[in-house]
Amino acid sequence: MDAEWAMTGLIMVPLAAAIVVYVTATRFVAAWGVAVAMLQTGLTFSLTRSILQSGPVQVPLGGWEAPLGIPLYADGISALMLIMTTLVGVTSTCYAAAYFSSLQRDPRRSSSQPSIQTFWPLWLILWSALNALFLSADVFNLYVTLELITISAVALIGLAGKAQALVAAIRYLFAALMGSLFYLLGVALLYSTYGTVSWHLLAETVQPDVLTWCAASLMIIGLLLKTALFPLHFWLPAAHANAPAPVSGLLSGLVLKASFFVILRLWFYVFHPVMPASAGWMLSVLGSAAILWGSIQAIRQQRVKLMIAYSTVAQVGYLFLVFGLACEPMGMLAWRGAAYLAFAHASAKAAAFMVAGSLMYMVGSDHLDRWEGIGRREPKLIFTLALAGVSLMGLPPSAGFIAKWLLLNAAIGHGRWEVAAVIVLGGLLAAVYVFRIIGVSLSSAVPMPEVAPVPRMMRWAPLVLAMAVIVGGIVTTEPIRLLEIGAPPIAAREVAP
Amino acid sequence: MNQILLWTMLVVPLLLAAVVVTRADSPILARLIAWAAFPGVLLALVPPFQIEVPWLLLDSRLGVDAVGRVFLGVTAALWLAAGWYASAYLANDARRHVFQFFFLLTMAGNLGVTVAQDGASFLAFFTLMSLAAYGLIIHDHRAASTRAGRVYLMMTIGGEMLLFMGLVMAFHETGTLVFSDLSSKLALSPLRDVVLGLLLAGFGIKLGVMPLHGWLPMAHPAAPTPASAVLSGAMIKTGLLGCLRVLPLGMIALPTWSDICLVLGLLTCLLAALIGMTQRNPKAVLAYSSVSQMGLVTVCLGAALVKPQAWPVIGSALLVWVVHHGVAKAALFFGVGIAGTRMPSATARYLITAGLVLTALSLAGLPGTMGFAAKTALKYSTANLESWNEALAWLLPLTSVTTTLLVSRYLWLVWPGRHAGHGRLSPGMVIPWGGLSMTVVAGFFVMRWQTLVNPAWTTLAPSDLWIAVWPILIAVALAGTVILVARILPTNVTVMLAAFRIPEGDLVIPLIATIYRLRRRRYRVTAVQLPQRSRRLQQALEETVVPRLVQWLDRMTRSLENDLAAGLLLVLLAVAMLLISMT
Amino acid sequence: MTYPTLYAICGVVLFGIGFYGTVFCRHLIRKVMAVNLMGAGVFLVMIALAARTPSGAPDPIPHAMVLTGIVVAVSATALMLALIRRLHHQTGLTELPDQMEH
Amino acid sequence: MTIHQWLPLLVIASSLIPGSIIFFLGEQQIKLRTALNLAGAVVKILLVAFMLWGVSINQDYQVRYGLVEGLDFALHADALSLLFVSLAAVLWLLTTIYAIGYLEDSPHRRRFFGFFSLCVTATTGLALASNLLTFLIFYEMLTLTTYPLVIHRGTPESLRAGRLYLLFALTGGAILLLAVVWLQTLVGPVEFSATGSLAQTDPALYGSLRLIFAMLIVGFGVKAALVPLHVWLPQAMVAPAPVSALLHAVAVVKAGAFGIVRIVYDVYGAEFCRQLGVMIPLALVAAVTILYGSLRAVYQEDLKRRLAFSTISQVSYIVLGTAIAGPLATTGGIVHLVHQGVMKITLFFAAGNLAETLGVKKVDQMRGSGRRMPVTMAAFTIAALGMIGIPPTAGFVSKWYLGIGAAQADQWWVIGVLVASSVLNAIYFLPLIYAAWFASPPDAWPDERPRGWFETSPALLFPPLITAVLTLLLGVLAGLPISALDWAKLIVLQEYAP
Amino acid sequence: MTVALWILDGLFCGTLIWLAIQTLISTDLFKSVVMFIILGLLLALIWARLEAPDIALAEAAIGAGLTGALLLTAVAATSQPKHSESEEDPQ
Repeated sequence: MDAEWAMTGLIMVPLAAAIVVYVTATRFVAAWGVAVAMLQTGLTFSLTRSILQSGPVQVPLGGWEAPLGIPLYADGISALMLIMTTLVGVTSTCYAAAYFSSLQRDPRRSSSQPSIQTFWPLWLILWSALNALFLSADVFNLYVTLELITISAVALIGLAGKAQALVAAIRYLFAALMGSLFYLLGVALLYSTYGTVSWHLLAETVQPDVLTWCAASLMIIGLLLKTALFPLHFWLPAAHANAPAPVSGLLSGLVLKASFFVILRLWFYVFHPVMPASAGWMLSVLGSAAILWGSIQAIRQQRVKLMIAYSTVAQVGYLFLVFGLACEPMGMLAWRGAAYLAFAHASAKAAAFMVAGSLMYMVGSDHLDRWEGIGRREPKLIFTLALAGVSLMGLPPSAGFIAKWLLLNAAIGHGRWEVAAVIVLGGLLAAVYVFRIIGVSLSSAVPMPEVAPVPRMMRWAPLVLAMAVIVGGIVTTEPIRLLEIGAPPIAAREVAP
Repeated sequence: MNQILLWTMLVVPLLLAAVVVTRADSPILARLIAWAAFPGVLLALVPPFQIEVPWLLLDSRLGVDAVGRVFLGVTAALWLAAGWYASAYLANDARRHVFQFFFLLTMAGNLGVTVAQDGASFLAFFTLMSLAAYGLIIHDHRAASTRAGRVYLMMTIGGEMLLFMGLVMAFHETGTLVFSDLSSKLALSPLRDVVLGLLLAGFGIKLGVMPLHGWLPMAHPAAPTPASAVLSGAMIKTGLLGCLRVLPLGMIALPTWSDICLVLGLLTCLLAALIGMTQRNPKAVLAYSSVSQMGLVTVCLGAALVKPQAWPVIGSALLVWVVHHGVAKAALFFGVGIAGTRMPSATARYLITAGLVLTALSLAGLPGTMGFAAKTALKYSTANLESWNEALAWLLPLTSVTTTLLVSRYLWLVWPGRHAGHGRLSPGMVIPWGGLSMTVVAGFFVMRWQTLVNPAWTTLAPSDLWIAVWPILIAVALAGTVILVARILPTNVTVMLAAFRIPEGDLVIPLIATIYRLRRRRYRVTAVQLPQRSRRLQQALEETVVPRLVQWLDRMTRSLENDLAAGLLLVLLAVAMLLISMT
Repeated sequence: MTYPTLYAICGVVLFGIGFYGTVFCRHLIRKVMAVNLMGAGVFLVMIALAARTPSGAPDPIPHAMVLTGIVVAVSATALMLALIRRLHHQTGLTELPDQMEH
Repeated sequence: MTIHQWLPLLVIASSLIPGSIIFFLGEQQIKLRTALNLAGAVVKILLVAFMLWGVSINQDYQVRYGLVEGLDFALHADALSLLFVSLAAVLWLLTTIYAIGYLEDSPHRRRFFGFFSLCVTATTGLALASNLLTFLIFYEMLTLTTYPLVIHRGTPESLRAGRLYLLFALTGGAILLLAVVWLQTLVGPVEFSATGSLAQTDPALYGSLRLIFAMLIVGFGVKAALVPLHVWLPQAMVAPAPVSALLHAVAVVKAGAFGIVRIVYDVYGAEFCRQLGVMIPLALVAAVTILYGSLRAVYQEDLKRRLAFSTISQVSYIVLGTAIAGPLATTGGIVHLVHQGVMKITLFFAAGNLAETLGVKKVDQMRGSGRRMPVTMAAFTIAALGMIGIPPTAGFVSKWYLGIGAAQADQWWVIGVLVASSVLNAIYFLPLIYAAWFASPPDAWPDERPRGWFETSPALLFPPLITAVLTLLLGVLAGLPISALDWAKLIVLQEYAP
Repeated sequence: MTVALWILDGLFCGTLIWLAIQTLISTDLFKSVVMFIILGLLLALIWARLEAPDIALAEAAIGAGLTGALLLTAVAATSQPKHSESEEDPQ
């Protein structure tokens, strides 16, 4: 199949399905979702193969070239992000299908729970928008897709319908919109200066002047807000923790990665030559703070989903370390590490949220003390959580380990001991909260808890995802080679002060 | 053939021990156990040989050499006798198999020691013997036995460690563990004195040389009689064998070591005899006698160390000592058991009394017994030790006096018929005892045909006779005086005197008490206070540090994670980023 | 200075006011309006800068972008208001609770 | 890939696959699970035996797989790894049999045996690792797979112990990770080579290398329970006996000790270590650990705690042997790797038997246990004597080589340490032996269970018996060409080859 | 001409900002919404002034019209107190 078809398909298939599902209000809505998932898998596979074979692909959508048309562009990192989206998306789809059908069958629950009819279109739109974002070749398209993602994500949180979820969703929406508008203001400034929104063209012409710096600052800060980098993470824990079971994983795994991906694109492909290393360093410092703050808060939580959500705050911090480390001679390591960590975190975190969702479904709460001894009843789920935890802690063999190894290698290679220490410390703190859950769940101090039955798919989907994380720590050559394709030029410059 | 005999000797007791564990109780087994040491006797008769056993331990050498042969012969014979004796002595003991188990293990170790030709296997057999003997010592589980066992174990382990250190260093210095090379190379090594110090101390514990003798007077009385016999007769000799194996005897003079040996030897001999005389348990008396006799052996060693050229003479003198003391002491211990039984007839009593007196006096050097040969050999060995001549001239006869007094004390305590006996006198006990008692005399005459033994020692020249006899006479006179005086003195004085007793194990007793007190104290410190301290730390953490931290985090969370703060931070960050970019 | 620049500056000021409102207003509907003000500010900047071309004819691309932007803004506003109404329906709240309720 | 490349993987897979399958079996499929477990263990032993034979005829078994550039997953069977693998394989089989008996009718056996197999997998991988990275991977895997075993009972105290274990192990792992990465940035990927690979380093880096060495030692020292990183070990005693047995004898502590051996000999190289001056401090730490562990053991009332402190002390023998350097001491250290394993596992088996059959957990409850359980206590006695270093047990051989090694290196004080430790060992083991055999038994045992024909169930009885016999044989037959000692000498020969 | 246009531009800008501020600080929520709608209409004028008539149309229809309608209904919906404590006034 052609790469162009694959790219178009990745965006259009879920979109079309969303429309069909919404309009026809079919009863077999889950089947549509699964069908889309299968198609997406094939498309992603084909696109990845094509990129591996023949390098980055650029396609003008609808035949118009930039600046008028909407060009699509796929290189190694977009392919990796697409793989990530597909992996998490497919498993989430299966999980959601089981979750909602089980809800429908259970009369006690269906009244208070979100309707299946709204979930599917929203999720398919989100999926489409994510794919579109990863394939975007201009900064305005990035804005539009970001907004689409935000709106569908917020709507998905709102599905939960409880007051807590609504408050979280509203807060998230305000934050996200504010971030988008900051970004858009930056886009406006950039366009007025350089007359283009294609980031390829911008990369060629960008100059170090005040307006560019203003634009860069506005865009990046806006995106930081959407990515929930400390200290702008205030909206995240509640939003992710209160979302319905299949949604939390998507939010933490994919939605955050979207805005992070935009930052990566802008920073390394556009602003890298004009931004001083110290600006990148500032982001790294914030990242380090995020790691510590998020981990500590995660440890302090009493609700498992909140714990996992705060863990996301910490993991996002890891992603931002790359900006301070991406300079010669170790820059490539850091870049690969961050990209791979995005992938690893998406899978691991989605798996963790799915497990939390399943157990919450069974027990009726995600309060840790209600989970006492649950691991004796549901060993597979806790095992899955542990596997995901392995990656979050950065322990081998897992994708998280490979990523953290690369980051650590870069940090030490630059003599950045404080960063290295934070990376390691973050892993340890992660161990504290992961094992806090596992420890409680394996406790035999209480009689074995009685739980509601849960569909088999809600056990298997997270396990598959968690296994993927482990496999990602073993089969690494291909993904890392993928990241070489269209990798940004990491300029040779000195390490920040 | 010799090899087969050697392996039979080593393995048979171990196999039997393994069978005994299952509590099999058959007459055949009992017979076998009694005969278990027999291959050892046979092996002592074969010509010297040596085999290499590379797979055993650290490249072992086993074999019989001229010196080892004598040790082996005595040891095997004593174990054989003890085996017979034990089968009768313990016939009615319900925990017979326990005794037999340890008996066999100890035997295997003891026989093994005599054929071990390298340090590692020597140490292995030595340890097997020492540890298994613990089971013999505490066999009857009386409080005294248990305490004796504990002291014995402590000192054994201590000795073990000294030997370990010594051998490690010896190996480092010489590069070999084979005794024949080791001793000659050790003579030339710079660390010789340290190594010898460690090894001699280690062997000295087994040998019971003062001040390392503490365990001996406690353990020997505690063990059942057949065990005491081999403990005293055979096992403590392994200490001597060890010394012979490692000391560069006949090669160089080591005057310092010689002085140490002589002083300690003489001290041991005299003091042990004096302390022994205060004992009331005949076995304790015998134990002190052993200590005392080993003092004389040490004197011989000291002589050999100062006069290497005289080593052939001294060496054979030592062997004579080994044979003599082994046989006589075992016989005396057996005698304790026999004298305590109900005598079937007056004839039997007279015969037994005669046997006891004869053996006892042999120890004192009565002419016509092996003791005489030993005494004479000692005199020959210590002749012409320049600086020591004068001292030895009156000290050695003095030791004869004390020895005689000591055996008199023994005879006094066991004199058949003085106490109402209990238990039947069984032939199983009498025959080994009688055999050994007769050997005391017969051995003397056998020695005359032995090329090993200097003919001068076994000639009964009148001058020698006199020299041998007068100390005995003096001692007998003294003993008589003491008895008379005791009769004359008012009763309350006798009682007072009798109350004066040195406990078995003399010096060791206060030492052990101190150790225990210290340990109990230390236990209180570590076991009780440490947890308390850590609990206090934990409490401090939980009650102040953690809550404060949590409070601070709560405050931080409140002030950071809200809409307003986020909005302000957003602006702040944007401005910061811009400023950073522009600088 | 040309007049589009004036409008551009005005747009930035509007953005700032909107930002202020988004952060400091308590009532959710007012917050919604504030966000829209921010958006309006951005659009103003875009259009103003598009009008600043040397040829005189305005650049069409920002117009397209702003059109898209307005559509996006309206859908976002609709979603916001829907959520707010639902929140009010459930709890009677019209403001976000101060304390983070996880 | 040829069979020579497959073999190391197969050795690992022989426990990984049964372990993984067990998770998916039902809790009640006992027969199938047992069969799988035993089959895996037997296959592993066979494979290891085959590999031993291969290595002895100079066959090279290695496999390499690139993860990221400069990050290779590599396995290689050299003499040292085979020594450890053989130990792990043999003891795994015995422990599995023991565990089957021990955990009869207890809940969550599926989880237990699954993680048990994974734990052995990690140990095997660790042994076969041919570079630091691979080692690290299995080291962390070991931490993770032992955690469920430590908290197996799920009681509050076992959870606490698990937390402590993790705290130490993961922190150690983190420091290790830092050190490994740092080392890699300085000198490139670190492969284990027979005589160390850092000797050619630029002298300007010596300071960093020293620091890295210290970090590596801390990282491994946590598992090897070097003082003051030992705190977790006595707490981990709450785990079931087979776990303690495996933890103390093969898996966890040994992994740490093995790591230190690898670092000193195969990464830095003994000669280079001496040049850096890091050996003496290491030896001092080991010596302190030996004495401290023994001292604390004396005061423990709980049998398993006493054994735990004994482990702390004994494992440092290995470290000490490593740190003294010199062929003889190294031999002693390496051979103790095996000997301590065999002896300690015997002790834990025996302690487990006491607890399981008689309910005896405290030292003072052991009175007369020898009469009730003679075989168990005989095994215990032999192993305890071995710990003291009484000839002709295995312990003596190790101690002997450590001693003469110390003499060879002119580190005379080490002999003092060895002797002191032996004395302390005697002080805390001999009273137990005495109580077991010579003291009279109580009227009723705390929690006695009828066990039929044998003194306890055969699955509990034979493993300690076998290891006790091994303890003796390893000592008595130390000179035999297939003994652990001989193998250790071979390793050392390669190490110190010109 | 230029001056008049400048005055007009100034007036537009001033009014815009005044309306924006009024929208946010007005005590009455309903009044705020009205101000916001007026602001939308003014923006439409400004779009026209900036030679963007397409945007002007869109703004008038969507920005001011649709948004205004949505806001008004939302205000109406949320001003009915559900619980006793839910008092409407932000001040």
